[in-house]
Amino acid sequence: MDFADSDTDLAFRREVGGWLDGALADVPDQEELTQDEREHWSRVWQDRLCAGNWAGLSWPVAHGGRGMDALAQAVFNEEAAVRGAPYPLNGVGMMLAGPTIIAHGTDAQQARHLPGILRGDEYWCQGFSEPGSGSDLASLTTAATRVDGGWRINGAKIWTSNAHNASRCLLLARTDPAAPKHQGITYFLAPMDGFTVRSLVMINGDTEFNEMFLDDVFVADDDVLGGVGNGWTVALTTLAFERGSMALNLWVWARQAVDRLIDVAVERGVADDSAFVDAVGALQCDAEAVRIGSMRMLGESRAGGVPGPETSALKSLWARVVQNANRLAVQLDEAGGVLVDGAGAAARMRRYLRARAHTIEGGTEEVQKSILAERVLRLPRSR
Amino acid sequence: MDFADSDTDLAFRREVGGWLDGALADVPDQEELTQDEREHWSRVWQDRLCAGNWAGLSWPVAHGGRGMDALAQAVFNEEAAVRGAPYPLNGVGMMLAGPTIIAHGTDAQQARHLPGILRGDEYWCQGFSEPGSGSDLASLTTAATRVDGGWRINGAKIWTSNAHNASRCLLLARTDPAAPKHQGITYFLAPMDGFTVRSLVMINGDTEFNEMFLDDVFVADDDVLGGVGNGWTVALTTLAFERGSMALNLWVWARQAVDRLIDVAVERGVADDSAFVDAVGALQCDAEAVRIGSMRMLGESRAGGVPGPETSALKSLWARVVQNANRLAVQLDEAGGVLVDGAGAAARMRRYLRARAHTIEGGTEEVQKSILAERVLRLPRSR
Amino acid sequence: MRATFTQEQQDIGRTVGALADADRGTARAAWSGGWRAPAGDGPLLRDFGLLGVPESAGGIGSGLIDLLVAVEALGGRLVPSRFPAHAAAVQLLCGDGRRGPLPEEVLDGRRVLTTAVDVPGNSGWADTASVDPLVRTLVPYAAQADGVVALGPAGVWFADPVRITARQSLDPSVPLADLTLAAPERPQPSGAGPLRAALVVAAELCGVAQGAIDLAAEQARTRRQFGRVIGSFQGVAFPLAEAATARKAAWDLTLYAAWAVDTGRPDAGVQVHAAKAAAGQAAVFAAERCIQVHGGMGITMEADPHLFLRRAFVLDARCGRGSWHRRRAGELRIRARRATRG
Amino acid sequence: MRATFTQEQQDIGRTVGALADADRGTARAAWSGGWRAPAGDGPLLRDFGLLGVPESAGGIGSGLIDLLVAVEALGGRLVPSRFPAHAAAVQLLCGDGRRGPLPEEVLDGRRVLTTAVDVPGNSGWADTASVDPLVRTLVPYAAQADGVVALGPAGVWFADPVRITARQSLDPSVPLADLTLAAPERPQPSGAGPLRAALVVAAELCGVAQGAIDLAAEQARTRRQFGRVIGSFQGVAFPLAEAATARKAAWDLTLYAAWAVDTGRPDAGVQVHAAKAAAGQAAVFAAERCIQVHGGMGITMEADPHLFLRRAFVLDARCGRGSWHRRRAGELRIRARRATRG
Repeated sequence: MDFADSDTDLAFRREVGGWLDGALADVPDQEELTQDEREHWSRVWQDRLCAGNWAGLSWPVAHGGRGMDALAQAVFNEEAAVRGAPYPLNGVGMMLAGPTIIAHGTDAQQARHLPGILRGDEYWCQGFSEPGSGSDLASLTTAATRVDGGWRINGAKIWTSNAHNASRCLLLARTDPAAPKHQGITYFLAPMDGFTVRSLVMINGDTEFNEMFLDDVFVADDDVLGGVGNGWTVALTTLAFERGSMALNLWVWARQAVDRLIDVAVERGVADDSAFVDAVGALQCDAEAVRIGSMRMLGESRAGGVPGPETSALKSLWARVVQNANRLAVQLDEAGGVLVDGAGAAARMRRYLRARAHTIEGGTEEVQKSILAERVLRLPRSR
Repeated sequence: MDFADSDTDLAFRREVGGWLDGALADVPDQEELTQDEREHWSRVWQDRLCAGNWAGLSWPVAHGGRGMDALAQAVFNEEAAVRGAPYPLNGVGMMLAGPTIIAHGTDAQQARHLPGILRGDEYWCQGFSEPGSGSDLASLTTAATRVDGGWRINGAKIWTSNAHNASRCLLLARTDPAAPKHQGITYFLAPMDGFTVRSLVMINGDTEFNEMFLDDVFVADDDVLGGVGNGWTVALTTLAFERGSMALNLWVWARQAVDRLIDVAVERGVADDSAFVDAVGALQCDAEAVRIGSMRMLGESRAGGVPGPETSALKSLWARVVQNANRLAVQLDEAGGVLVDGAGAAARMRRYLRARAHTIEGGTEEVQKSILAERVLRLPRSR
Repeated sequence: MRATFTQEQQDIGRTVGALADADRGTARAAWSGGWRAPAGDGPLLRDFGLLGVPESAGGIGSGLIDLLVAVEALGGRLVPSRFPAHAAAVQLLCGDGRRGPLPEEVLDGRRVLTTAVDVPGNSGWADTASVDPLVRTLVPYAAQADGVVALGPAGVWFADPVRITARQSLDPSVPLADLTLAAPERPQPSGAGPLRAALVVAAELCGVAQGAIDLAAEQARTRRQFGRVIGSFQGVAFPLAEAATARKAAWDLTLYAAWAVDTGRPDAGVQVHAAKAAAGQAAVFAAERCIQVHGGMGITMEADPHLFLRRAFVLDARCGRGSWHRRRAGELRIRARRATRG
Repeated sequence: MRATFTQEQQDIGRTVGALADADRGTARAAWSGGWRAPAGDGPLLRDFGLLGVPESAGGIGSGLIDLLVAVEALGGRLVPSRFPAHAAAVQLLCGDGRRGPLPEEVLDGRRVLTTAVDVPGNSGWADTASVDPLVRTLVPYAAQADGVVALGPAGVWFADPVRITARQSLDPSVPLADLTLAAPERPQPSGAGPLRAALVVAAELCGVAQGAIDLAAEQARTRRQFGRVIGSFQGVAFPLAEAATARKAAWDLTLYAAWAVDTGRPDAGVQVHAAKAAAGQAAVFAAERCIQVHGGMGITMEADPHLFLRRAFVLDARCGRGSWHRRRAGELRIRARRATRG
C-alpha cells in the first residue's frame, strides 16, 4: 500500500497547481463572501475552467475531453478545494450531465449537448428530488404523460442547485404509474422553458437550492435518455458520478473546518485548554480518516474496483467532523457565536448552520448507516 | 413543588438512619469485598432486617408488616444504600414475593408464605426470564402440563439472583400454548425441590445470577397465584414492585460512581485537568438528574399517580452515568486499569465490567428508548 | 416530600401556555419587520410580575419554581416576550434577602427591566471579572426596556447605560445589545441573584427543548418514507428519545436548583450551574435533532426548526455560557468531594 | 497513488488469518491453566520475523504495513501469540536508520523479544519521562520472552531485567509484568522506534475491533426478538454501523501512519498518535457494543464478547495510553496550525 503520488500523478498535480495558482490569484476567499458574491465568482470560475480546457478533464477525447481518469478529476477538485476555489457554476453539467450523456446518450444527444457544456454556455441542473420523496428517491411522483411527439410533465422538484442559472435539467419523471416503483421511471434531458423556479432560503440565509414546479411542461421524445422506463438505471449512473466528484473534496473541507476551529480558539486564548486539545485530537482522527479513506477509495477505483459501501462510512465521518468542529467553533466564539454582525462570527455561524445539512443532503445519516448495516455488516434491511 | 422531607418523613428518616448506623457498625464496605464475603454479609444483613422488624416495612399491618407506604420503603432503601449497606439476601421475598402474594394470593397462600418471609427463613427467587426470551419476556416457553392435582413443568430459566439460596420461586410458565402469548401464562409459587441450579459467572467474575433447569418439576394447584392463565397480569404487579424497590437507590449508586471517579482522579493527580473537570460536570448533571427525577417519581406515586414512562428516562440516564463514570475511572487508573492485582484497581475494574449489564438488565437500553418513543413521544411502535 | 407541581403551578402553566399559544408565530414574525411586542407581553408583565419574588423583595410568597413554570411555557412556543428578561432582572435584584421591596412599577410591569450580566470576552458572568470594564453584552431587549439591572464584581445595581449599541442577533426575535454603563454609585450585594437569574434562562431553554421535541415528534408521526411513518424507524425514534431524556434531566435539575436556591441550601450553586449547562445542551441537541427529523425542509428558513436552534444558542450563551456552567459544576463537585475526604 | 493492498499484503493477511483461525479459542483457553503458546506462535515468529524490518536493520524490503496486516489478522481472532510483542520490540529497535542489522536469532524468531516502554504512573511512553526510574510496566509475555527491549529518555536498549514481577492481567491470555531494569550501558537513539512499536499495538487493536464487530453482527443476524432478527432493528444496527465506521477510520489511520513513518514524512508523529488513539477507542467501543448486542449472555464469562473487551483495554493501555495519544495528536495538530499561521 503506497499513499504517494506516482511521478505521473505528481507531474499532473504540479500542472494543475500551477494553473490554479494563476487562475485564482484574483479570487477572494469564498468563505467570507456573501451569497451573491460567491455566485458571481462561481460563474467567473466556470468560464476560466472552460477557457483553460479543464471542463472535460475526465471525458473521453472523442467527446472533446482530455481523456484522463476519474482520479485526475479528483486530484483537480482536491487541488482546487485546498486553494479555496469557487464551486464552478456548471458543476452539474461537467460532472454529472456530460458523463451521463456520454454513458447513455445517443450520438445526436451527445452532439447536441456536450460541446455546449465544454464551451460553458449550456448550464445544467439536476431534477431528481421531490418534496415528498426524501430519502426514498424512487418514490418520485412527477408524472409524464404521453402526448404527440413527446411527454407532458407535471410535478414538483426540490433541492435543485443552480436551477435559476440552468437552461437544461436532468429530469426524472414517472412514465408508467402502474409499474413497480423502480421500473416506471424515465430520465429526460429537459429544456427548462416551462419550469417555474423558486429559490429556497436555507437556514443560514444562503439560496443554494431551488424548488421547480412543472405545469404541463412538454419534453420531446428526442430528450429521453437511455430509453423509456430505464430512468432508474440511468439515474444510478449519475449518482455514481456525483459520489465520485466528491471523492477528494470532503477531506479538504473537513481539514479546513478543523483549521478554522483552531484559529478561533487561538484568537480566543483557549487553544491550550486541555479539554480543547482533546477535542482537536478527536477531530483530527476523524478528519484524517476521511482523507485517508478517500485515498483508499480512489486507489480501489483506479485498480478497477467499484467504490463500496465504505463510502458511506466516509460520508458519515465527514459530516460528523465538520458538524462538531463548526459547532465548537461558534460555541468558543466571542459571545457564544450569537452576535452575527462581525464578519468572522457571521461566517462561522453561517458554516455551522450550513453543516446541519451535511447529515441530510447526499443521503441522510440514517441512509448511510442503513447501507453500512446492510452491505458491510450484512444485517437484514430495516427500512 | 417541594423537595424537602415533611416533618414526619424527616423523623422516619432519622429513625431509619439511627438504626442503620448501629446495625452497620461492624459491616465492611461491600464494594471492596469478594463475592463470597458479600454473600455472607447479605445473609447477616437479611437476618438483622428481620430481627429489626424492617422486613415488612411497607406491608399492611394485617399481614404482619408495619403498614407504611412505598415511599417509606424507598427512604429505607436509600438510607441503606447511602451507607453502603449489603443487599439483603431475601430482597426478592421482601420486595417482590410478599407484596405480590398480598395483592393476588389466597388467604391460605398468604398464611403459608408471609410469616416465613418476615421471619427470614423462607428465601425466594424470581423465575421470569428465559434463555430465549430476552427483552420479549412474554415469549417465554417453559411449559406447564396439567397432571393430577397440579402441573408438570419443563423448561429453563435464567438471570435468577439467589437461586442457590432460595427455596421458593416466583415462576412463570405457559399453561396454554394455544392462547395468545400474553394469555396462556400462569404464575406459580413453586417449591424449588426439583430445580437444577447452575450459577452463571459474570464477566467481572461474580456469580450473581443463575440458570435453573426444570425437568418434570411438579407444582401443586395450591401454588397457582392469581388463577390459571392470569400469569401475565400478576407478573406485571411483581415488575411494578421491582421498579418501585429501585426507586431511590439508583441515584445513590450514580453518585457513588462519580465520587469514586473523583477519588481516583485525585489520587492520580489529574483532578484539575480541565478535560476531567468538564467530564465531571457532565456526569454531575446526569447523576443529579437521576436523584431529582426519582424524587419526582416518588412524589407522583404518593400523590396517587402511577409512575409513567419517564422512569425509562431515569433508567437510561442512570445506566449512562454509571457506565461512563466507571469507564473513565479505569482509564484514569494506574496502568489504564488493566493490572487487577491491586485491591483498588480490581474493584474499579469489577465495577466497570458490572456496569456493562446496566444497559441490559431490568429492561435493555433499547427497550427503554422504545418505551420513551412510544409513550412519551407517541411515535408508532417500532418493535 | 411533595415533589409534585402544586395546583397553582399547574394553573400558571396552563394560563401562560394559553397566552403563549395565542402568540405562536411571533418569533417568526420578527424576521419581517423586527421585534414587536407579542400580544401576551403586556398581560405577562402586568399580571405575573410577582411570580418568584420573595416576600422580602415585595412578593406575596410565590416561589421561584412558579416563575420558572411560566417561563418554560413561553420558551416552548418561542414567544419573544420581554417577560423572561424582565423577570431575570427582578430575580437578579432580589438575590440578597436583606434588600428591601422592589419598586412597585417594576413589580406591576409598568417599568420593564432587562438584565446585563455578561461581559464581552468572558464566558462566565460579570461577578467573576476581577476588574469591571463596565461593558455588558448579550443584553436582550435593551432598547425595548425602561431600565437595566446590571451585575458586577461589586454587586447589582440599576444601571445607567451610557451607550446602547444594537448588535445583530442570531435570533431576530431577541434583539441583543452591548451596553456601556456608568460606574455604580451604590451597588448592592448580589447574593443569590445571579443564580436566580440564570435559572430563568435555564427554564426558557427547557421550554425551547420541549418545543423542538414536540415539533420533531409531530413530524416523525406524520412524515412517511419507504412506506412507513419515519417515527417507526428506531434510527429516527431513538435519538428523539435521547432528546426527551436530556430535556427531562435539564428540567428536573432546573426545578430542584430553584428549590435549593429558594431554601438557601448550601449546594444551590452547583445545582444552578448543572441546570444551566444541561438546559443549554438539551435545547441545542433537541433543535439539531428537530432539523434532522425534518430532512431537507429542516434546513430551510420556511420551516420552524431553525427558530428553535437560534433561540437555543442565544439562551445558552446568556447569563454565563453553557460550557462555563458545566465546568463550574465540575469544579464545585470535585471541591466538595475533596472536602468530604479531607 | 496506489492506496491499495499489494498482492503480497493480501497473501500475508490470508496466510496469517488461516494460522489465526486455527488458533481461535486459545485466548479463552488461557482462563484455565494460564497462557500457553498457541500453535501458530512458532511459525509466526520463525516465518514472519522479517515483516516490516527495514533493510538497514537486516530486513529484506518489507514495509511496516506488511507487518501490520499480519498483526491485525491475529488481533481479529484474539490469538495470544507473542509475535506482536516481539515484532513491536523489533520495530522499537529499528526506528533509527543508522543502527546496524539486528541479530539473526531475533529476526528468525529463535530469540523472542518483548517490549518495555510504559513507566508506572505515566500515561505516555518512557521517552517522555524526564528522569528514568528504570521500572517498566505492562510488559507483555515477559516471562515467556528471551529478551527485553526497553525504551527510555536516553534511547532504546537490550535491557537486563533486575526483577520481573508478574502482575495480574485483565486478560489472562496476555500475561503482564513489571520490570526493574539495570541502567543501560549504551542506549541507541530510538528515532521512530516508539512510533513503529505503537503502530503494532494499534494494528492489533484494529483487529480486536473487527473481531468484536464480526461477532456482534453474527449475533444480530441470528438472534430473534419480537418475531424478528434483532439486526433488523435500527436501534441495534446503527450503533454497529458506528462501530464499523470507527474501526475503518482507525485502520485507515494506522495504515497511513505506517506509510508516513516508513517514508519519513514530517507528520508521522501526529499520524501515529491519531492512529493509536483511534484504534483503542474503536476497539473498546466495538467490544462494548458486542456485549450489548449479546444481551444477557454478553455479560457472562461463557460468551466471548468480554474477551474482546479485555484485550482492547490491555492494548489501549500499552505503549502510551489511548487518552495520552489523543491529547498528543491534538497538541501537535494545534502546534502545526499555529506554525502555518505564523
